[in-house]
Amino acid sequence: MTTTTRVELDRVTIRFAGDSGDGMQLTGTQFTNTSAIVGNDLATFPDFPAEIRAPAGTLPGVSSFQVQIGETDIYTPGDDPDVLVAMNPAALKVNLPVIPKGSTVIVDTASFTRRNLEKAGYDANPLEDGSLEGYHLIEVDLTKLTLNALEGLELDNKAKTRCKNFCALGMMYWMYTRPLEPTKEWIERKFARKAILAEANKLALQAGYNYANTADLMASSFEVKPAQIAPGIYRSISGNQALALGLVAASKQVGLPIFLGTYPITPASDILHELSKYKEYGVITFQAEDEIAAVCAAIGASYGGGLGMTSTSGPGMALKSEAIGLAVKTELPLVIVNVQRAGPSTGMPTKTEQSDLLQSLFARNGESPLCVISCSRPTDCFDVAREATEIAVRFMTPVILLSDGFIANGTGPWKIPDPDALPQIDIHRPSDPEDFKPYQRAEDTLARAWAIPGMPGFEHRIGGLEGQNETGNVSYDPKNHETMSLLRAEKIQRIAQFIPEQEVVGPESGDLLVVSWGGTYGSVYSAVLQAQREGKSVAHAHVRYISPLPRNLGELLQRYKRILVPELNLGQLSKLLQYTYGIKVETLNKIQGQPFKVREIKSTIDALLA
Amino acid sequence: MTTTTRVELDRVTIRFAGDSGDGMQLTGTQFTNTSAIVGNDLATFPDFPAEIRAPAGTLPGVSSFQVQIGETDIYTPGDDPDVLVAMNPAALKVNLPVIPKGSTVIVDTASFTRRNLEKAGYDANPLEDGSLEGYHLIEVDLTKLTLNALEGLELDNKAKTRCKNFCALGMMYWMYTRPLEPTKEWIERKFARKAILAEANKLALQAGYNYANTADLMASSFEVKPAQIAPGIYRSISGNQALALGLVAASKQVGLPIFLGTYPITPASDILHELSKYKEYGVITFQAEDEIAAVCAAIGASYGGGLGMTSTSGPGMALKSEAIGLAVKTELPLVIVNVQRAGPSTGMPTKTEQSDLLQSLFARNGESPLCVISCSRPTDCFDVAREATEIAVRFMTPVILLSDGFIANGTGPWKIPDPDALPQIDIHRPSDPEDFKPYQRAEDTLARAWAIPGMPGFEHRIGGLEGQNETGNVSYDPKNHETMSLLRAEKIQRIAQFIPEQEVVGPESGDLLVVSWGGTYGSVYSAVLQAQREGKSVAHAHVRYISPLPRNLGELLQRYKRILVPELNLGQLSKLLQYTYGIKVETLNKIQGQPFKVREIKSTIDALLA
Amino acid sequence: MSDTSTLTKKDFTSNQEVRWCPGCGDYAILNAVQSVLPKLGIPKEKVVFVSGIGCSSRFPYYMDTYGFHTIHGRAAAIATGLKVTNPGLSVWMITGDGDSLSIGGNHFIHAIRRNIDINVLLFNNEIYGLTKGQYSPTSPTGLVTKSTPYGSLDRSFSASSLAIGAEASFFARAIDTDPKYLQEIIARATAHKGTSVIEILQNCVIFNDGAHNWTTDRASKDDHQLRLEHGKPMIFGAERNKGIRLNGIKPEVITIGENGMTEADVLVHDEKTPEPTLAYFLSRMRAPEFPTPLGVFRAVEDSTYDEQVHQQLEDIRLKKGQGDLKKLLFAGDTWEVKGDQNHA
Amino acid sequence: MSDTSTLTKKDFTSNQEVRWCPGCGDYAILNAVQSVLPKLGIPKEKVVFVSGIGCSSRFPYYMDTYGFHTIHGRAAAIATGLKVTNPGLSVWMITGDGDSLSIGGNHFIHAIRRNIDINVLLFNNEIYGLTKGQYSPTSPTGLVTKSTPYGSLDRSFSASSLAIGAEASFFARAIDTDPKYLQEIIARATAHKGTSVIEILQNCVIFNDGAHNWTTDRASKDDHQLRLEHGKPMIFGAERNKGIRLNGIKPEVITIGENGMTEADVLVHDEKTPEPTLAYFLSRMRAPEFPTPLGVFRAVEDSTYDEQVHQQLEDIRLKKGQGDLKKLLFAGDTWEVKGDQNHA
Ligand SMILES: Cc1ncc(C[n+]2csc(CCOP(=O)(O)OP(=O)(O)O)c2C)c(N)n1
Ligand SMILES: Cc1ncc(C[n+]2csc(CCOP(=O)(O)OP(=O)(O)O)c2C)c(N)n1
Ligand code: SF4
Ligand code: SF4
Ligand SMILES: [Mg+2]
Ligand SMILES: [Mg+2]
Repeated sequence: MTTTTRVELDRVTIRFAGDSGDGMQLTGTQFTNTSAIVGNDLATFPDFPAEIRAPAGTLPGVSSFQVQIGETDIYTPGDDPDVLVAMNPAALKVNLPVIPKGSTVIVDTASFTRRNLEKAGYDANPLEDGSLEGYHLIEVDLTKLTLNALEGLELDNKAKTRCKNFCALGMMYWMYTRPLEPTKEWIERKFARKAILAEANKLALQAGYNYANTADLMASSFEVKPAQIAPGIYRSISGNQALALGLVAASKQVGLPIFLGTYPITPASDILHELSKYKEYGVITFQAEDEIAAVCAAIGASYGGGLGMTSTSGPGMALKSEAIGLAVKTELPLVIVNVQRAGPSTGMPTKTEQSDLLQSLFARNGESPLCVISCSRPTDCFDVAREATEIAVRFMTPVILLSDGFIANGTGPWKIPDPDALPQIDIHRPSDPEDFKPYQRAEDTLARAWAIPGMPGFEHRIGGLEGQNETGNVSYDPKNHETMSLLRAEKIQRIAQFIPEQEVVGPESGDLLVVSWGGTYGSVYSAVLQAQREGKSVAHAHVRYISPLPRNLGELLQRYKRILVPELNLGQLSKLLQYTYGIKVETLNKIQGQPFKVREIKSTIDALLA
Repeated sequence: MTTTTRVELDRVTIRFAGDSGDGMQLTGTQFTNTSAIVGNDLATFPDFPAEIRAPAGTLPGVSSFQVQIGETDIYTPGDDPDVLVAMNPAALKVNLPVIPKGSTVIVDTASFTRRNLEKAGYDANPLEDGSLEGYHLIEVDLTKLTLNALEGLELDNKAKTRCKNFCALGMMYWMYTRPLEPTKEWIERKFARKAILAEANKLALQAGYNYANTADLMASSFEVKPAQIAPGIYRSISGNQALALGLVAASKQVGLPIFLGTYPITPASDILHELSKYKEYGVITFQAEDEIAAVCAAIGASYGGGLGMTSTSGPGMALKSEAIGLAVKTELPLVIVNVQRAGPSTGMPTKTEQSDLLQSLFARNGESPLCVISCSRPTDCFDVAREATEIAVRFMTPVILLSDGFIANGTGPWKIPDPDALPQIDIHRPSDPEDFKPYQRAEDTLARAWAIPGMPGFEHRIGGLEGQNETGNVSYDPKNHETMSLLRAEKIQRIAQFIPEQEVVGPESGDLLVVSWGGTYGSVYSAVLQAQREGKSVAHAHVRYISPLPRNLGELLQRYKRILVPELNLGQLSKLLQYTYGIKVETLNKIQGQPFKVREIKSTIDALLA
Repeated sequence: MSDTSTLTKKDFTSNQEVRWCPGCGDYAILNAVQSVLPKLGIPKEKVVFVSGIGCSSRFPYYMDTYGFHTIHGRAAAIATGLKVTNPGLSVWMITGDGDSLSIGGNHFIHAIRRNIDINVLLFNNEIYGLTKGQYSPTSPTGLVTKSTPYGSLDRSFSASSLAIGAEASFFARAIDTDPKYLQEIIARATAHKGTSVIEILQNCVIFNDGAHNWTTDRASKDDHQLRLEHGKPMIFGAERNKGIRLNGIKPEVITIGENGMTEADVLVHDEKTPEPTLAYFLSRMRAPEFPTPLGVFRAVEDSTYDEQVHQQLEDIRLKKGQGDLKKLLFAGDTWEVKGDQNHA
Repeated sequence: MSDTSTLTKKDFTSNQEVRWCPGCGDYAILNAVQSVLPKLGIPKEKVVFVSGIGCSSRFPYYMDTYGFHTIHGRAAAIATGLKVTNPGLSVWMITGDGDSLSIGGNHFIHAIRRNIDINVLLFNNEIYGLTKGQYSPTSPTGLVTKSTPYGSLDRSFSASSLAIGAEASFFARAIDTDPKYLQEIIARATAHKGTSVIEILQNCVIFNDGAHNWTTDRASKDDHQLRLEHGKPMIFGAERNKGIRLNGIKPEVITIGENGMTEADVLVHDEKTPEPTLAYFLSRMRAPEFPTPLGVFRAVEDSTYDEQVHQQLEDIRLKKGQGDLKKLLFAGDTWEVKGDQNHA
């Protein structure tokens, strides 16, 4: 063991990159979990290629996983990696442009063969031609290191080579002073039935660790101190997982079984995959023939007294719009999850975007108001899913829940709530069959009572044609149509009485209010905190409720000289704020399939306040 | 012939109402056509029941046709009828509430049987119980009159009774001093193969005329002088007919055949019905299995080099949204006609509304800008259809054309244009297969060249995934996605250079600007004219181009102290203006499935200027 | 649960005025359904009519049961979610030829594929009634309609071939003009577990009057209708001397007593044969060469999707126990952050 | 029109890198198509590949022809508009089992119904590949997939029964592992006027590896494949001594030379028989009782929609003359307003 210095850092960003087949998502996840266990706060950004596997070694086949760990609150996966681990030339080529000079770049030299360089479109070997000048380049023959470590094992070379990601992980563990045990335990569980593979991966992990510890080429190891985190039991969770769990929790709160009608689509499919495992919780998942059938089946389920839900992404959302209109008109509870991705049309399915906000509000014929709420980060999905369900049931309305690809696949450490502390949600059922009217409304919420087939004496008919107030019977009466249209709109507005007021972080009034929604939460919040630390008069309002907007928002916006709305679209919340409150806002739009970097927002704040 | 006075009127509004089986639409149309021939200006409002025939004599079975004729420019079918012709008790019951006291009410006494009164829900006979006090009631036994007139004919009584609508029409012709010949000629053409029916209807018509001429009960006849109309050849045309003809004319201008992919839906079906007649013009109509297939087939047609078009109403529009996104991304020309009806969901299919404006703008996933333009009245549809086609082809973009049920079924006198004077529209085709790039753009329009299968050397692939600038090859490059998103948006904005500037009628600046769009044109224009005559400082801007808005509109809106936006929805153009120009507007919303009355707008103008 | 023994037709008649055109075949079908329902022993509150859009789809408004008039083509999907969520219900789907075979074609075949336990009444008038007379996927080629003024060009679907192509576990055909027979068939469909499709030949007096006359005309109906009976030979004709014979894999009409043909030569109907080929064979018999087969083509018991879903939930609950939310939330790799201080 | 005599496989190969998983069956199919196209005498610029969404649907990018990668399930509808507008093109539709039988099921059966003259290559891997492994409508019941961790509950579609239920004028089946045979079948489909459906049994190495092994395994393939030939008896087996016999309306495997069975007992394939019942019968033959039928099930000439559309335009033009816009605009009741003064 050589003597190395140990440097303390308050945060660090690491990106693992390699071929789709190199196991980078898994490597990143292990690093993340271990960091969580040692008490760091963190946020992750898995970024993988389009759905089909590209040929090994090519640029489109590159898969990466970025994680920021830190001592203080971490809200984003980090703007600029401090370390890039590049398992092959393609990974280097794709990622180098975003790695700032001065960062550490670790490469597997064995993969820099002529063939691989060609596949990556390199004319010359970047390790030799000066391309990496200014970086702290660490060249390791990971392949050889791994093969050597596994020498005694009865595995072919191909299988052995596959362990090299653990070798790389071992190096990183040493560099950032993390224990190997959690990963070793995980390997044992994972390969419980294939002892030899368990052994191989553990050996590779240790080999990487030992190598880094011994080798001269690493001058120092770093320590990232544990974060100040609220006490409790934690787990690392992705947005889609948290969303699925939130729906199950809501189902328990309401006391009704989930019926998820859905059709696979990236990046929403994992919600289906998760929920289809929970059969012992009474969850029914129905993979329909298409998105229309999916939402219709969910509507049928709600009509039948279940918790009808559907999950999709943009193109599927477009297909569901006619049927969602039916749910609006018939006033049935329905939870519609849209995990947004880059559009238009098929767009870039694996890339993130926030461009379905206006689609959510307006993609139906006629005036058909509904509730729209959004998630801000992976762990938040649990609560938003529960809230969406509660609003749907309480107000007898479809609720669109907007997540996005960044949130869905990203992970964060989640303080697990006590399920017994979740309040029961009451359902408003009609009580008296005499004089029962399906569209009679509760005074406060304006919700109609939920009578379901099977309840004797409450037989009634509903449908998509305009209905007479209270009775719901088909009516073409002009005034009635206006009455009903206004009632439907007013009911959604009443939700504003139920949801909390908008909060701001920062001064109650001032020079600038930055208003964000959805998955940009972390970047915007971090940027605002930075600006505040510099003494700027800037506050942050993260809007969770899109329709209706919080009841105090209009008044609140008046208190700042300027409003900045950063969005991963061409300006959608900005439009909503402008027409709702008759104000002008500054926009910051990015539409690259990638999350905001903190500095992109920070520099806009600086410019506005200059 | 008794001596009757002849009173001159500058305008009069007549409503024919009866059972669906009574032929009221036909009667009204005849009255309209004859009035047009004698040179009156006019506008009509057919209003018929839901799609299925209700049982004869019931309230939901009532069908009506309102027409306003006049000496000066007529822009609406009239607020309040001067005359109601009610063929049965149900027709009286449904219509009387909107007939002002003092108006004339003509009823067929023979139909006021106990059974019919019951069906109409009358407890007592309204002809006897004082319900009609204050009206000028004219009771005629139309049935007997008709039967008597047809006594000699070899027809059964049922067939004879069916002629009573012509008897009523004859009376109205006498009352308003119209010639019988045009209708007689029409009857002869219509019943060319059934001479006895032609004879019967002509006899009934004459009988009504003679009866009115002779009978004491009509004190006076009226004359509505011919209007001051531009010289030319005219015909009466409905909005859907004009739209269909406009598309055919555009097809000639572009030199490409029409492919209409569509699925029947009220009130758009007539566009299909019309176009399917025009086979000798090379028009292909394709009744698809649903709206998705309809628009997709149209996209396929455009891809194949034809003029792909599709027509529908709200619910169908919702279904098409995913595919429209594909046309946006691939930048193919496509004309999408949405004849709006009352929503949400199935809503009130036969009733009018303007509630799909925001759906048109935003009902797609991702940022997917396209062009939206609107028709203002039946005859206008011809030009709007041509313009939509021209923009689609010139800018390689989908264009949504918004009509509505009021425009579609309403009619107006149309000055037939000289088809040879319509300019040719050039298509931008690629010329050089060497170095051909499917997404290379014209400098002015930013449109890509339209290469179609069959052109040797231009083989290329397009699709819904994000494409690399110029080549169109699939690309997940972040910056490229932003470039392409902005290019697609900018291309639509460029259309603003191509369309005319927004015009106003009235003062160039002043106290109030009333901004309207679509089918409310006539009511708003009439109201503004009235206010102007009273010396008020008010102007009218009717916005035909919704996306992009006219290039001078922002500046123009600044010139008035207040802006009023009346709409048949809950405020959609108002939102668009508010977020686009950062202004506040006053709204006037009506959502009853019925057009605005002139006085509803006028009184709002008065209130705002009080 | 309400008492079913006292139910009468009136109990199934809502207070809404029936609004079809006078003479429309839909009246007879409504009447048949209202008449047979009280006899089926199903509590009224358990009965749900789900429809799409079309003249026929207004049906639920006239039934004093639960009812859902949905959107065009989607009734099958909505009924699927309903039945799976609430399997104790008796779910009826009312649809037209446009609703279920044009826009709703996919949901129709997928409901059949999954064998959801619903009863589908497909009103086939070979036209779009509600939108006033455009041709439908079952309209005969060449039909002149509002949208085909020069005659339609499409080949038409056979509802039966299509349903059997999707392997319908139950398919039957009935006609609006024989409501008693229709009641019988409805009772059969109700008894069947799985998707029961009844194609009802229905007359649209206004836009396609007489479309089914060849089959339904009183005068010739005995010669033009083949009433299928399980286990019985396929005999028809006013004199009951005609039969269907299998010639290789093709049907052939024979006259018993002519050319040496006897009843033994006549094919015996078997609605329960596991493979649907016989039903498909029947679906290909059409006028004018063949009589129109009526009655139950196929009635084969198979597992239903709704039942399987609940069976699977049950099985897993038995194995794993009723789900405990706490266990679910706390699953996977967890760690504890203690007190207010950090741990290392 | 470009010269077709000099075309080679290279002319049909685009410069885009092929991006399926190594070992995917799609490669062999791409190869077969690129190999057979130059032999078909179609000018390259007339060839269009239209696809939906799925792994298979990336196909057009790899062909140096016109190509349109559309949206999920809609290729058939887009191809319909394309072919009808531009009937001189050779239109190919590339689709997966999810794309054409799940979300696109309706367009698929309606294209078949209309008999649009397109060639459909249906890559049936019995799984959703692109979205990473959910079950599809052709997945066998019980399959454990991402979305069915406890096994799927749906009954599956037979692509062939469904297509024949919709009365496909051409249906064939081929496999990815025998590209020469696939080329033959593709040539047959190209020659057929009307919708030609080729179901290609394709292996997804990643999510459903070996789904077609029973049929494709080298060792047993002679016993497990029945290669259909028009006019020839349905004989198969390594020793070519097994055959399919018609037992009533059911298939039966016999061994020639056993139990007195001779070749004469074996059913003779007739792909041209007008009614689709025989093709349906074939579609019901499945492992393990029966060999998997491969080759052309049905190839019956019938009018195509695209041809009929243009025929109708032609007929009416012949009767009425080429349309004159002036006549159209000035049709109906017109009146003249003269000069600047009013008329009475
Ligand atoms: C999405 C949508 N598209 C189209 C329509 C218009 N539409 C209503 S019913 C119908 C067809 C009716 O035909 P069918 O299903 O045969 O029923 P029928 O009226 O003949 O009983 C159509 C096209 C609609 N309501 N919704
Ligand atoms: C509207 C819509 N819904 C869902 C998806 C996601 N999606 C893409 S391909 C696919 C299924 C692919 O399966 P298959 O058609 O069998 O093709 P394969 O990948 O197996 O070749 C799905 C569900 C989508 N792109 N668009
Ligand atoms: S249009 Fe036809 S199907 Fe509809 S109600 Fe009238 S007769 Fe019946
Ligand atoms: S996922 Fe399956 S079907 Fe898709 S490319 Fe890979 S092996 Fe082929
Ligand atoms: Mg019908
Ligand atoms: Mg597949």
